[in-house]
Amino acid sequence: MSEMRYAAPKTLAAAVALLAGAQGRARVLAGGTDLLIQMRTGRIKPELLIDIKGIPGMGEIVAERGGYRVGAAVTGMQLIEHADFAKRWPGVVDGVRLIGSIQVKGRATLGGNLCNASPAADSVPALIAAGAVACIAGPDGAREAAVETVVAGPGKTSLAAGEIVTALLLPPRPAHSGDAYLRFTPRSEMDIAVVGAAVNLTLDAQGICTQARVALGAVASRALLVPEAAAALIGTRVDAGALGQLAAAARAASRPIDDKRGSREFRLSTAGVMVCRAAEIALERARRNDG
Amino acid sequence: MARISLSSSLAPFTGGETAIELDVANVRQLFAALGERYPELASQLETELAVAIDGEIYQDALLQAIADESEVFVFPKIAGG
Amino acid sequence: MARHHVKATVNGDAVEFLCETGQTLLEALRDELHLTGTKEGCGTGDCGACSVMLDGRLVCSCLVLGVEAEGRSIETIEGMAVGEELHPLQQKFLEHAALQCGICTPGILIAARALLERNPDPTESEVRFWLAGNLCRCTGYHKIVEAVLAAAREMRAA
Amino acid sequence: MSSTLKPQDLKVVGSRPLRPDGVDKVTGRARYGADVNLSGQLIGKVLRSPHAHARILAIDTSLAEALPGVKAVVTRDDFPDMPEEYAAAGELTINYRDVTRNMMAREKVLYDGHPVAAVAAISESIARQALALIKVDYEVLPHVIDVREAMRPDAPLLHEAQYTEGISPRPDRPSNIAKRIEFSRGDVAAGFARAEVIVEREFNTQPVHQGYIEPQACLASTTEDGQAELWTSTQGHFVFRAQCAKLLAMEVSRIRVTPTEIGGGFGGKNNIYNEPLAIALSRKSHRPVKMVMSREEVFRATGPTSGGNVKVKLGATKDGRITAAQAELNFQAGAYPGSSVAPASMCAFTRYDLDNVRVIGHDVTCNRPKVAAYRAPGAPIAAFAVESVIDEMAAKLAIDPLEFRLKNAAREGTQTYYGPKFGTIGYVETLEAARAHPHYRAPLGPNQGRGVATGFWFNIGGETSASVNINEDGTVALMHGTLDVAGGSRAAMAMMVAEELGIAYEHVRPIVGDTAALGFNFITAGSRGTFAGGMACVAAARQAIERLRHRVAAIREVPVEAVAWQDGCARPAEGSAHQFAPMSLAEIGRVAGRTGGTIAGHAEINAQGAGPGFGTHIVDVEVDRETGAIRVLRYTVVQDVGRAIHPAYVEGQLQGGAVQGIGWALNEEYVYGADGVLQNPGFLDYRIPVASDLPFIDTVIVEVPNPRHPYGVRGCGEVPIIAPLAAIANAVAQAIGIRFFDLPLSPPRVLRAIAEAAGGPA
Repeated sequence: MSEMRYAAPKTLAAAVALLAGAQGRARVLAGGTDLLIQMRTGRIKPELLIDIKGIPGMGEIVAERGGYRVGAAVTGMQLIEHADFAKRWPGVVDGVRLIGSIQVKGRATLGGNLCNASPAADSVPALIAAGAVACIAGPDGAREAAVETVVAGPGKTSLAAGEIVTALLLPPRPAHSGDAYLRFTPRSEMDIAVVGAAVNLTLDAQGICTQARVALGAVASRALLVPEAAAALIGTRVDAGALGQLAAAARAASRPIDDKRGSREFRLSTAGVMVCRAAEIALERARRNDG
Repeated sequence: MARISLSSSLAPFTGGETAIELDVANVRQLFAALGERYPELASQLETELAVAIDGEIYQDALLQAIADESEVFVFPKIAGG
Repeated sequence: MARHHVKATVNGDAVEFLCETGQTLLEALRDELHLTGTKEGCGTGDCGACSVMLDGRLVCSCLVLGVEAEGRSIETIEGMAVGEELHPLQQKFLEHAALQCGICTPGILIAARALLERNPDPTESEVRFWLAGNLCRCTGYHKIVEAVLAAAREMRAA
Repeated sequence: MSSTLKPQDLKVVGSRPLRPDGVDKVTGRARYGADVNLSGQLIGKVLRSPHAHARILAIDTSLAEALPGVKAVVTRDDFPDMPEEYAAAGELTINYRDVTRNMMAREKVLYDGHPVAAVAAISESIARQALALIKVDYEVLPHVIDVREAMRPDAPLLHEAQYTEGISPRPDRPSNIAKRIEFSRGDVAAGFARAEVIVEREFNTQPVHQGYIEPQACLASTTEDGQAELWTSTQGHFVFRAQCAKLLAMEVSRIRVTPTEIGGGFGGKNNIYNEPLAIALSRKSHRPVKMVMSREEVFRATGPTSGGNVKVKLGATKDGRITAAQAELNFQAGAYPGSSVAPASMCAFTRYDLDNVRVIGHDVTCNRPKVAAYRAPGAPIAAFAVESVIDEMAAKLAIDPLEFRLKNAAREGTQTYYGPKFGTIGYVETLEAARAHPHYRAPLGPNQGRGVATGFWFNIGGETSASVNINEDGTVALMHGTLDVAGGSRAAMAMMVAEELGIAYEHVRPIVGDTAALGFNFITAGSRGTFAGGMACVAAARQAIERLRHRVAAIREVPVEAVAWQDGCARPAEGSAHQFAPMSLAEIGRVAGRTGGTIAGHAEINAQGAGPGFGTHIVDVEVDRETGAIRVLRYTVVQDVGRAIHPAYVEGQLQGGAVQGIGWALNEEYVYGADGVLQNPGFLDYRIPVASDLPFIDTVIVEVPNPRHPYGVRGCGEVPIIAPLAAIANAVAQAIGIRFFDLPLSPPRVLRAIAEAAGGPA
């Protein structure tokens, strides 16, 4: 068994070069809250850990293009404590708040929560609903990709060999917009989402929903963007009728499995409940948010 | 003679007998007498059984005196977590 | 195995230790630096017994690599009392019978101190949610929550 | 010893001083199992079965032994086989034939996680590599996990030579049913014939783990002349010494066990696991060997409590008198016989005064870890079933559930169906205190419900030793051998000794002695710690007082009858003709050495006269009808503890026990795959309650003193875990009108039931 090496490159280029050079036997280390557990249980045996936290910008939250650039190594607690970000994207912060304990959020990063590619990752549905874009650097240069396209399946991303997610871009926010993320877990804290639902919507002056994005977690092999669910809200006052359509669309889009955390039928019915409750919170936030 | 009642859980080892009178002066003599009378019970006596003498429970108390006319109940020993 | 030479600050003291890449900060603290006050309950970040402060952040030391501690500042339970003086949380935990077996106590004290540093006047619910990452099997949390609230009151008065 | 003192006479007992182990625990100084280290120590690790049931064809350790840094490897071949031999060791009687096989598999592995080999190496990573190099050839066999399936005649057999005990004539086919026990009283058939209302239900509970936060950890060091020292986290260091000596064929005197601070046990640290392996590895390597379990190992290989299948039938008259009660309890024992079905059967209905009772229990082996004790072993499972049926019966009869229990409550003189008549007990007092509590009348909102349930546990005494040494400055060194498993019994014992000697609590320093320092002590279990430990400490203190009186009589040249002991001083006895200057403990201590030697008192007893404990719980819950989530809104524990030596620590026992019961009721369960492999061996998916799941847990301490204890102690650690399962199920039934018969009450189960009740699929 060859021993595991550790590298903490100071530049993105160096990190990409190390990753590309390792032919899949390296892992990117950000917060490590998933990686260390997978190494401990022997599920993965990397030969090289590439710690990206020392790369300039990776740990920063900056206003950009009217929205935000959140470095891939920004921790959950950093984001939660960023008052203005929390004001703009309360739903994304809802998701981040639910990532493990305070201790775990002190380490866990947004990039890590995305690239670990768990179908139940709490920040991912909220980022998808927010329309966030992942900035990706690789041997062939930089590119951007919608967050919903980054995760391919359980533990699998669409990243090419040597590619690293460097940041997440949150778009500008129109007035009267609000987002929310809710999940169901058996305990009040410390569990993996059995179902997660994120709703991001914008109202016009009359309180009619003009734009909406809805995403679901833990009901398929990866977090889903559900346009049919969004369509149920657009053009409505997000009233009881619309919520009924929303729940139905969410259930129709869900393809859950039976596992130790919940049955298929339970996930189907709870998906509809959570998405409606999230929509009601998002609606309330949109009404209060005058840009 | 002490009046001895055996827990119904011991009936399979005593041919169903659960109430007898014995002339015994302490728990050790009681167990000896029971062991002779019910060979199938012998292996359990000292390690698995407790006795209540006139309402007081005794476990691992072989020398505990049993008075004449005492009411004695023999039943499984108790422990806990 | 080649081991990393790590320099860090623990409870204000400059320390050095050697560790393999796969070794956690928890193992480094306990096995290399012999600071056994920080406990391992699960090794997967689910119980909080290994809670420490890393550059002012509350973390599970079982989810940090020893090599990541290079140049960082770490605070453990061993640094909580100042000389003769127990931290008000430590004192209230004693007075309120907030510990039984005590294996979770160091982690809970570190976590509770981190809470009170950012929120000197937490509600019962805020205390319960902040401490949700610290499992205790003995107390049912009742006296722990009482002790944290009592310590907060005393620290505000001081 | 009998209870003579009244509360008003007491100066120390009943107060709330700080625990002697407290400062060490809040500063990180306290040394637990994994905190003990010796120079030159090796790290020991265990190779465990990946199969639920398999025959071991061959074990090849040669590659592991050849790995640089590996100093010793042990397998079944390093331990003598053991014949059938029963001994009392902790919760239940154990059979050394099984104990040695559970420690290290011999012919077969019987559960996922069963040890098959162990290595000692110079580092943890080398030890792990060594495990990967051990080759084990298995013949995988069909397995059985569920207790009902295991009882079927066609179920896979764990033990080919196991014939059901307790059936005469002896059965002619082997079975997974290791034992059948039956308790009966009166005529059940006649009782049911007289019944006007009958309720009959079947219940199932899942195995749950004790969930102590400190994984098992030990350190062994042996010498070339055959001595062994062992440091371990245990509930009974003397019992561990006895078992190690047996399994390793060593003389007891050659093993010295020093108990470390214990990071929780709850019954799960009554049994040896790695200890004999560590000693064997140390003997082979001539180095100290430290073995610390991972959390995954704790879940896969250490004792949960049984899962149970319980059938209950209850008959009553319309005016609320129970005429007959019948139950069948089928308990998982895990890989080897010896579940808690016997005590569970004995306390299933024991809270009630019944003429006609029949309880049948089955002890069933299946391919899970051998069960261990867990706080009132078995009683919560039986009480979940019985107290649910009691509640349903009360509802059918339109009688208040506490009133119904009061109508049928066991009282002093009640003849139990398992054994003795009850002496002084406080069940009725707890029911009345619960009925009078404001919680019982507080208003409830929509989807909210209130449930009550009650619990009984026997409590025990057992072998206990203590020494009280009067120091030269008059302070006291108290050494006892019944471990403080964290409930605070060190404080309680020091308080009782201070009370006896008439000195301040702070002047008594209690420590737990190792196995070389005191006579034998039974494990701390059965709520015996403060009861039996206290009896020994009080007896030792009283012996010291006698010796103090004789010494003062000699010093003051008066007859011993002239010397009385009062408020920490030897004084002239009331009305005595012999007057003399009183001597304080400090003065006596100062001259003791020069007047015949230091003064001490000792007691080595087998404590008898344990007092049964009863509790009544009230809980309010709210059910989310859309998700099936249950929230505990309010909880009150009422319990008769005899007397609370240290009320704050008693409250801690009541609160902690109740919350363990809440976890059992709501979320805790083992999830096995079709392959018989445990799928949730960690705190992420084995969900014990977290702080944000719970409200404050109110406690009401009822004190009906145990006349057989000098301070009236009954013991209190186990009763509080018994009632919560049924109390919560009863509260849910009131909230949504649906009764649950299976635990845990996890959201998917609750939501499905709500949907079915509404006549549709979830």
